[in-house]
Amino acid sequence: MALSLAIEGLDAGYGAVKALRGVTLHVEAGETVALLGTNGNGKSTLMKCVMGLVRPDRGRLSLTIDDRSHDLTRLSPEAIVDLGVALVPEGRRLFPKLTVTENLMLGAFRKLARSAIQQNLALAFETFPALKERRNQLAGTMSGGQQQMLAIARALMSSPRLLLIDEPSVGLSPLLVSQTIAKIGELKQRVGLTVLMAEQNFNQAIRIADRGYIIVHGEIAVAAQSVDELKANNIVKRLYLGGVV
Amino acid sequence: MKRRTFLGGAMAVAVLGQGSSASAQQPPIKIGMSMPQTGGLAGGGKASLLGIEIWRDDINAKGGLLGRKVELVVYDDKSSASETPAIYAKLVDVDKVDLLFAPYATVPTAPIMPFVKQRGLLLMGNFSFQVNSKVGHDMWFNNAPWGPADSWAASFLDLAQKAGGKNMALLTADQEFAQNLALTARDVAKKRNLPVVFDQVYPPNTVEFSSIIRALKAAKPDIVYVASYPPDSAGILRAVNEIGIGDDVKIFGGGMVGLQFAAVMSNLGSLLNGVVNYNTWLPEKSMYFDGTKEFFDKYTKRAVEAKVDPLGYYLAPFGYAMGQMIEAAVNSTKSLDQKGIAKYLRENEHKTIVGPIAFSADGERKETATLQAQFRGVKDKDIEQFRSSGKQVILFPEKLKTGDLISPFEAARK
Amino acid sequence: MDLLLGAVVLGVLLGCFYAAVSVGLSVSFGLLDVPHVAHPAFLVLASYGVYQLNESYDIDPLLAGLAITPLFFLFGLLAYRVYYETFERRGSDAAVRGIAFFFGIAFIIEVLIILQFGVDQRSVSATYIGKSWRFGEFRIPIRQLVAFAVALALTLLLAVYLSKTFMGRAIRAVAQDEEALRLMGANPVRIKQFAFGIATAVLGIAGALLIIVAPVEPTLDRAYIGRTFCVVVMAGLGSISGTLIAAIILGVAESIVLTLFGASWAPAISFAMLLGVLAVRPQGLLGR
Amino acid sequence: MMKHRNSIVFWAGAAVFLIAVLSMTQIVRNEYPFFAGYVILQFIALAVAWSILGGYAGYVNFGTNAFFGVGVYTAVALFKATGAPLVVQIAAAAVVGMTLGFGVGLLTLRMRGIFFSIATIALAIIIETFVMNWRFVGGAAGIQIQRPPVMAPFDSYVKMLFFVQALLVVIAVSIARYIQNSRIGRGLQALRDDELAAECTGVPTLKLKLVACMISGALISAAGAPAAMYLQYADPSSAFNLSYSVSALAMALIGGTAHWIGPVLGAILLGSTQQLLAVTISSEVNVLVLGIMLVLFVVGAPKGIIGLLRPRYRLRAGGKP
Amino acid sequence: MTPAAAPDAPLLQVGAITKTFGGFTALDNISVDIRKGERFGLIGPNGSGKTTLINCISGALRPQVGSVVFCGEDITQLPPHLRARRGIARSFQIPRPFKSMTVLENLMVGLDFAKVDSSQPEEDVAMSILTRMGLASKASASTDTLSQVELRKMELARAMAVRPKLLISDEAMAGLSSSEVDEVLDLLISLGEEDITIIMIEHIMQAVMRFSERVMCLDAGKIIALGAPAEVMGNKRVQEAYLGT
Repeated sequence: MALSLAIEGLDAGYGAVKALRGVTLHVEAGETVALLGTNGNGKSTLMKCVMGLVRPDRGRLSLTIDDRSHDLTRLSPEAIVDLGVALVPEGRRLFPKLTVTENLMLGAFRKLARSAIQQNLALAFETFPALKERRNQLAGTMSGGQQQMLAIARALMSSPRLLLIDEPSVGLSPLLVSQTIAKIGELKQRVGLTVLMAEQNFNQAIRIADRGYIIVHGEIAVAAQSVDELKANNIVKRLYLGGVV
Repeated sequence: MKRRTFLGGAMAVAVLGQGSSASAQQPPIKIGMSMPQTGGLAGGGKASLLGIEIWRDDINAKGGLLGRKVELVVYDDKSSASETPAIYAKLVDVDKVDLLFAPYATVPTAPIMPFVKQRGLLLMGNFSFQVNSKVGHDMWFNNAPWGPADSWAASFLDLAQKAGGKNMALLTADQEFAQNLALTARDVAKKRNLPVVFDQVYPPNTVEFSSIIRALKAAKPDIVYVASYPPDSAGILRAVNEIGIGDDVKIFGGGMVGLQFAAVMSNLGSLLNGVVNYNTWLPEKSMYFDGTKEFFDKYTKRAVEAKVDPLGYYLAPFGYAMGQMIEAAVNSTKSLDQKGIAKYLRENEHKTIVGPIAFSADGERKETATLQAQFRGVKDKDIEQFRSSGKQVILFPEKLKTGDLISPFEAARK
Repeated sequence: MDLLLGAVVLGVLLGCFYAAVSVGLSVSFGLLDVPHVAHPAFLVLASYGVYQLNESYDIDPLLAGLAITPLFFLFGLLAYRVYYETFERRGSDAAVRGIAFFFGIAFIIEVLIILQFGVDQRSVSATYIGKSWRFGEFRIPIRQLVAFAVALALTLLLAVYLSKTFMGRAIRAVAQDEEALRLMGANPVRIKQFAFGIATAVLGIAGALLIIVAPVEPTLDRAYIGRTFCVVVMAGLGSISGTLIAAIILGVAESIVLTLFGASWAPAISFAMLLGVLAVRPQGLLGR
Repeated sequence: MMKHRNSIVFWAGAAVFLIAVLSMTQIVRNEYPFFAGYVILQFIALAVAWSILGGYAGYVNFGTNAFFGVGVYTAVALFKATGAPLVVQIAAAAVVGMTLGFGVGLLTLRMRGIFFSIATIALAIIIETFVMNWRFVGGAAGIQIQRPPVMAPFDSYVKMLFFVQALLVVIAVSIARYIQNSRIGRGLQALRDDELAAECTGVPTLKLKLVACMISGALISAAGAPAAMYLQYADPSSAFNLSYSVSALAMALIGGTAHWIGPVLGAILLGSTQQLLAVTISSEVNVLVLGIMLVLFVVGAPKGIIGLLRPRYRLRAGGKP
Repeated sequence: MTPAAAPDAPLLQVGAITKTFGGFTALDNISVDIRKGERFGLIGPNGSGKTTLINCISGALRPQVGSVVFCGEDITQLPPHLRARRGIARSFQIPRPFKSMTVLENLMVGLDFAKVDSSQPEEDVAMSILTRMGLASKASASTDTLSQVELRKMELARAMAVRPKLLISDEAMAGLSSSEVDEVLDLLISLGEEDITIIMIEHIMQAVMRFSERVMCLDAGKIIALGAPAEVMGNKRVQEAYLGT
């Protein structure tokens, strides 16, 4: 099954704020692509553009599935979810007063997703056993790591083929960050997902990424073809650590 | 939308009447009033107004007053005291009406009493209660049959004591009229050494009376005097029926507003049986006077169209009577001089469709003609049954009496 | 003691009835943040609808209530759409102007009722109205038992709906995080519109209970603005179980004060309770 | 300079208005305009007073009827107990209203948005219940009041009340205008826009809200006080009528709340429409008109009449352009 | 009692602050002294507690444990406006202008309430601040017509209107282009030269490096490094926090 995401010359923002300037980027089927950069550089906006939550001012955003191309700039988020795209948002955005199970069930809100609900639930609980133990707990009362697991599991409930993950490491301890990233890698192998992951944690992200982009001030500063190329690039350190080291 | 055409129609009739009249050169005699047409008092206000309008049409058919057509100028006071001062100022100073009628009920009337007194204007009262007691206006005449302030409670307690009542429970609404009744009831009870074993005031908008009735029942009274407003009257009777009131109770009722209105009566149906309550007019033999039957023939026809109370016993004939008294006074004094009219009204007894009316110095009836009647043999869901006699047997006053009290209350309910 | 027990029992019955008339508001105001001061006006309108069906076709009031729910559902969809397009979407001041808007709607409904039905109070007839159940000396009105049972069923049904169905969960979720819900492929506006429809549809039954418990008149809604908002706020916004608990507390408190201390203080007591809750625990008893 | 000139224009206008009102009471013999005018002036005072808290600070007070009723009953109680003259009644009502505003503010101003509104509804009902149970002022049965003789230069009490209410309007408007042009107004506007940002910019938000609540309450109670003498009758359900709350809110919103002239225009428009309807259509359509006007204005003119007149009305009329 | 006027006493002393939300510890025993006139950089990954810390300093939040001492006075229990009057001003991560006012009026709020005695008319003072900030031409513009960078500057200008001793800038450069970042940075540096102490929260490391005399790095509510910029950036734990392990 061929699926690819192509973004070309994307400009987007909120009113007076320009968050993305001429972003060009592509993700091929089965790849894990990292979108690197510190906070406030436009990573989240790009994710929201793909989901249809933010309408770009200019540029192309197309998803090709089995040779059929879909112009995402014209589709509603509902339709985009139906195409098999899911986003794990920054800050997890769980429904804190709903239980774990209820959060998961909401992940399968679309009619198309409901048929596979039992399988997906089983998959989620198998991948994240902690969630199964806590299935009747309110999401808001869980620890950060568990919440991040739940956010990923919830996104899986819609049977996505392209999974967008926005900053999975936020607010987690290094150990948990490492575990979360590993889980994403594991899932990808297991379900055959295509993954676009925005992350500021460089070293963790490149553990599972095939290749990556670095975004600075809303522009793609580096488009690296491999992880090694990323590691070698000086801009990373300049960007992250202000040029020291 | 019907309602609007009715009101528009009422004004149009007034204008047309003027134009087609033979005495077109003579300006009409204008009678001004406010009437509650929205808000809590609107039901009564509309029925009362229809009675007055029937009188207007009758008098105009007879050629008017002093050869001039009669025209009504009516404004809506929204059942509120704060609206009437401006309305009556407009009626007097702008519309230059010749005569004033008061709006239905006490609250909208109270604020205009000082105004008419100060201006020296005649005001025909319309079912308000003791509004003149503090003002002392000598050109005020209330059409209601209340009579002296304490006669109301006195007549009920007379009946109760005759039936063997030894102590009293009072249940009253926290609103102006009911509180005035409660006040006199407490006084009368004190004078007669009747202990008051239960005395509760409930707030407007009380939804559920079961709790209150349970508490009342627990006090084991044998006279239950209730002064309530329409929405509550129904609630109280329902609760009494459901919770029960105990076999001790000799007599129940007295001052329940609402049990005079067709909608409430037909809805409560058999729940009404046994209740002794005040009333003003009833289709009993003793209540028919000259013109009474003709009035109700006309009223019944027009009430449907006007969406007002289909029976109209409570207020409408007194609205008509108010007109009749004015008619008599103007025709005898041959003028619109208000002092003259007032003098005539004070000094004479007036024949009306609700019987002879004579006033005492305070402008209230010399003698009370407030009926105390007991509901008997009422069936459910039937408005028409109330048109026949015997459903509400008049126990008081003596002159109009058509039967005797059945006591105790539980026995009368069967 | 007997008297107190009776007051508590009747208070619980009354409380469940309060829950039924408030539970729709608990969704529309509690979950959706719509300052729906016209809620009681819709309630009274429903009562008149029930009255009309009962009067003309002799349909049982509860069935009549059920019969008008689809109509009220559509009515709710429409009302929310108008509110959304004119206020929520434009953002600023939505709450203040929304209140004024709904007051306007309430007045319009009042007048339409007066034009159609007149100002007299109306009530319905049914076999269970006017009878009572006896336990020795103790008697409970059957209409109250009916209202109690239906109110309880209605509230529980709504609670189950909100926790066990896709739509219900989405309705609770939309109150917590609209954008996250979009990510699930749900359109929050449509969810909210649907929820408002449900909240209004529930009024069909609640309106039937209102007119079963006591007669209605066109301006009765004003008496219920305070009561319903009191229950919903005390409950904690949007909590259905909280609504039931708060309504029962209100009912019992009113009933006890009515029985033991004198009725004229009852309204002050219930609103003092509301103020107390607002001052001490602004998020209500259970909170969303 | 601008500010200074504006002030001169304003005070000149106020003086002309009061002189016009006074000469009207001396010249016009027909009393009706004074009755109707009194009611309209009362609504102007209420709407302006309401908007000090509801408009400038954005805290929607539903308890206008509570403050109004408290004004009425302060006057009634004082008059019954001591026969105090009108001026004393009004001053006392203002003091009681201010005290109530302080209490209400302390209790409720920490609540946000609609919770504040609901709390004020609750307070109104509680206070009304107290008055209903207060036998000294007649309780639920209401009380009739005998006016004292009228004072020169007036020949009728209603004319005097009309002038007094006009004076109250001038006082309310000048206070509203002063607040609007002072740093208090700027602070209120800032906290309406963003309470935290205002706090961090040095605005003592709670104190300002309290001040606004007290001034608003004092003015509403003062505007209500003469109603006792106007009606010569008081009963709780009329004095605490919810329609005062709805009208004050509706008039302010219809006029626009960004500038003191808004509530004035709204009250004149709605108040005179109501007076006109009361003596023309005179039926339930009356209520319908209020409903429809409310709906039309909040939907069609979000910034009220002044928003229609000047698309971007600025609060600081005196500020540099 | 420490004399407030001691010349080398720190301007701000944060003493062992702990702030928790529910079960989540946002700040864990944070202590730091900031010298008068210092340019202080505050960094850390997303969710590390930076904004919570400055909320505790500016008064928007109160810590459960610990104290905040400003100019020798314990201000831990003071509401924000009293802290503003004592000379603590801030900007917000997401700009919070007073929307119904013009730019000039926004500044007047600060001037009105900050209790600074000045012989000059307020409007002139406000205009001079705007001129400094390069916003003079926008004085009578409504805030919703401002561009992102103008909004950021307006927030700083409004903070300046309080005549602060301590200015806290919360990500004033997020979402700006490179040239705009430089513009704002120059502004902040020039303000620092006027004896105003500045705490700057920033993700853009070059900016932090250029600006700061000292840098503090937070991670998961704890201080992981504090010192000269180069030193902090070279710290292994900081690098791990940013780049991952």
